[in-house]
Amino acid sequence: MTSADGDGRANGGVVSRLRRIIAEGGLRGLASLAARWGTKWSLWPPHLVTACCGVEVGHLFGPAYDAERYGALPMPAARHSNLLLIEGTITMKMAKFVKWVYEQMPEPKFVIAMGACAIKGGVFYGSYHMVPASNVVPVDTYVAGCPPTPEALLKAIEDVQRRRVESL
Amino acid sequence: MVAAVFFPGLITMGLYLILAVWAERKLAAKVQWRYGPLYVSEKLGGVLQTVADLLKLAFSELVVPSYTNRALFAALPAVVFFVEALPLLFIPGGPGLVMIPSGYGLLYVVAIILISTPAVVAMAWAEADKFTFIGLLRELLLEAAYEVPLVLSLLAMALVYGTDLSTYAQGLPGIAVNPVAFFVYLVATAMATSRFPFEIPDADAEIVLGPYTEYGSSLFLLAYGSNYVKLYAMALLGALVFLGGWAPLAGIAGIAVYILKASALTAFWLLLRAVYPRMRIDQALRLGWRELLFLSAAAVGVSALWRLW
Amino acid sequence: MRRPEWPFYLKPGETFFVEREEEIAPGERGIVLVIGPQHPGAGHLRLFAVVNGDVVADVRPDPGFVHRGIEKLAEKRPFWVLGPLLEKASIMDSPNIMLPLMHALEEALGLEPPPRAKYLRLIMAELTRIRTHLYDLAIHAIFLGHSTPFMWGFGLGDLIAEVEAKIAGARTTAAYPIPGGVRRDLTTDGRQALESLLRKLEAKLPDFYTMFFKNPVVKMRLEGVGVLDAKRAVELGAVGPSLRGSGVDYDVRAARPYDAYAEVKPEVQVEKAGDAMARQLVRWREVEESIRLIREALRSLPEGEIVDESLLASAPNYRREGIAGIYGAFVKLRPTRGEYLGLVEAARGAAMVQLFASPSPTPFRLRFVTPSWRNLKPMVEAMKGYRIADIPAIYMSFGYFPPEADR
Amino acid sequence: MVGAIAFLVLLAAGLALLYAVPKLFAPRAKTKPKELRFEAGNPPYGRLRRRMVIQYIRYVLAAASFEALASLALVAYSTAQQDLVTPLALTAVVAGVMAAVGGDVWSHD
Repeated sequence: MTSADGDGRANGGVVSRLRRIIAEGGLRGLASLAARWGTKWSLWPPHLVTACCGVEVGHLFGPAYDAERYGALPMPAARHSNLLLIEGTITMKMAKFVKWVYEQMPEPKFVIAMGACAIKGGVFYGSYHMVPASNVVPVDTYVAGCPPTPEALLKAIEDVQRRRVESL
Repeated sequence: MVAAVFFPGLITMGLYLILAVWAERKLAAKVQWRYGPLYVSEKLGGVLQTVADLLKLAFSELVVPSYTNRALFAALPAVVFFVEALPLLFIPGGPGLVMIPSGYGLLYVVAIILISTPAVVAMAWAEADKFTFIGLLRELLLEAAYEVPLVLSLLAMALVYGTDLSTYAQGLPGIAVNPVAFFVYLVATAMATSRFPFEIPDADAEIVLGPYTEYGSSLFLLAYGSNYVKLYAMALLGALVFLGGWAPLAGIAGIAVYILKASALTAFWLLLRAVYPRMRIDQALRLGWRELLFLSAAAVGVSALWRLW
Repeated sequence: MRRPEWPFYLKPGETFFVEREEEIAPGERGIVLVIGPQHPGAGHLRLFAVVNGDVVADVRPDPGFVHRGIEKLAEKRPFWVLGPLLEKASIMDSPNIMLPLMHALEEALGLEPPPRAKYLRLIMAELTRIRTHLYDLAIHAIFLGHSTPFMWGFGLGDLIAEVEAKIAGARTTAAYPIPGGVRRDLTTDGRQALESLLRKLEAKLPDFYTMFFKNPVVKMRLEGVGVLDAKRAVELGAVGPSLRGSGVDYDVRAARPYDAYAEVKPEVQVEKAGDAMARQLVRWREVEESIRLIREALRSLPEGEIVDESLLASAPNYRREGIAGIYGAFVKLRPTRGEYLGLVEAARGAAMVQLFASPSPTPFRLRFVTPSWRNLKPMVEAMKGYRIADIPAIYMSFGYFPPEADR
Repeated sequence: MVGAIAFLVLLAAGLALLYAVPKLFAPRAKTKPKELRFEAGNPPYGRLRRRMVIQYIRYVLAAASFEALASLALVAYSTAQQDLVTPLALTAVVAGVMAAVGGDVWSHD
């Protein structure tokens, strides 16, 4: 199922793995394990729609793709969320608020930049009123596409789970 | 001691919090052609989702903004949680299984339910932002809408059974005696715990999350969890007063029956989310002071007739 | 990890177009609610709402969060790539929102789509009209806190998206119409998928109707809210369902038929009440009407080519290269100097493109008027005098979509 | 009574633990926006004026007076076991007053 379980089996079961973690890192190691597991299955994006990719984000949480299976749940405010989904183009005017919302989110936090526009500009390359996402916030995962399909977004969420959260 | 630790006390309360949030998401998902939380524990249908959310929130940064009264800001969610859990002191979980046995248990429970709203209001006041202020007002106004019908529906039951909660499991269940009071209790509790047509104080499309807007990390856990603690207390109270509590069994089996009845009530309140949008505050107020008020007055009348007959 | 410095947030005051609250709300009464851009009930529009208690006294919109300069960018791009640029205004409605550009370009280039292409355009336009209406209804539902129609709307929208992918090649941004025709033919496969989609929609839509329009709480929330009478709606320049919801019988498809609408005639849906419920009912009836239109168009779909004969003649490799061959032919074409107009009924209302063409591949100037932009002012006017809770209810009853408005 | 005290102490301990966990284990990065109030992604705009919603004040007044009556009915009944008159009379007062003035209360929205 998950790589954590795979490792657990390889090292002789969850119990011995837990024992090893406590022996190595003590309480702090255990806490970090719990935090990583919890964060992995509970990535909550705040409601920050930056452009038209928001349409596919709607489909991502709709019945066909249902990102809630992975524990992702759209949240209204920044204070209780930890995954910033940049939904497409960031305009100059929006960049201030993307930055602001990112700064408001509590640690640890992750960023998925979605769509060709957020990567480099996409079809709007050369426009006077936009910036790539990496100039505004540190991006963890990019998703290509215009707009990316919901499958690609699910993949990106899995990528954040595996690559970023588990290496915290 | 059993009552304090096991049922209706801490362990059952904790399990209820975890399972109710999960069930709410799963039930809504079922109606909405989805799975809901799944992959966190695929074989168990994602039942660990709430645990993951809890750990995530508890291990994320605790932000206490400096523009407000930091001590109050941080302390009030716990106070709200604590106050919402107090009715459990007087609700029996079975014959003799009660933390504070009292002949006036119902009165205490009603009093605590009515004083818990000011705690939420204080919490929203301490946050001091525009959306929480509106959420605070809505919480206050909604309390104004539900409290008189709620008290009257419980008065109707008290007229039949008295105020000692442990006597409610004997004889006919309250729903057979006074279905009107049961209906009023269902609606008033949906208002009190902000279940769906009355999820007005924390309406996310209008005022972000109302009283919970500013809270992150474990403060959000406490603030949001307090709602479900209240739901737990109200479900237990409703199952006891209207559905006969642990009757017809006793002992462990009685507890199981009681929990089943409370879960059925909870499932009803949770399913409202999938069926109704939220009302406007003026509509809820009018509902509370018109239809609900006269229904609850009628319920008192029904009980009086029952007594006289 | 690299933490790039972005200087904007150091000067927070500069994010407001009205610096001081007192300029909007004179005196001591009320508070100014800033709704958006990170607000679950506003999307990427910012509203400065002056609330007097629970009543909205004044609303000032602050659009432009999604302004990407489509019109300016169009001046630097050759005409054959303008379609994908303009469709980003409203991606779930892409065939509709591109059509005015195609009409203007066809006039400038002297092309005429063959009958089959006209019918295919109609089919795709109506299909995405259904999808956009379902999108608006779904978002409206979630703005009222009703998550079930939201999910159902997006679930049905997904079915449509998959059929779009089958017919046109992409879920949302297929850029289906091209100057002088359409990009892909409707195969037997696509036709079967379309027919089974329509059957599925007809089976599921009544559930949606029961859940949303027959729901007593939805009725309480929407009836009598955000009322615009016909005169006011016309004055403020409302278009599309927002206009027809106020009782004005105007639909570009009927008033100025384009493509195949002259043969497959739509019935204009009008509601008298002018409130949020009326606007959504118009949307709902248009969904049903669109299903009928698609059925009718499928029944009378003519055989033949899907791009203009003259294009085919100048692209001898078309049979082998497919649509890429046509693009090779575009390179040789030059528009006639002049001013051209395209006007169509997109899902949210009349969309217009005014093209100032010069004999170079890039347009001299392009003006793009989108329905959401036209609906912004009526929306804001409709909000005044209602409750805070009605702001999202009125907002989405106009189907306001910021990327479409800001272009 | 022991049970009650145990319940309260354990509950308080659990709640305290929830404060301790983020204090001890959570990462911390203080930024300026975190210190300011939430304003839908904006920097704080204008002042927070705490004005009561005057439109619905009548309901608050009704609740303040009638809640006392309803609760009084409950208390009166519980202290005098067989007395049906007081609770019924008080309920009748609540319902009667609302029936008399209700039309006026409900119509002003």
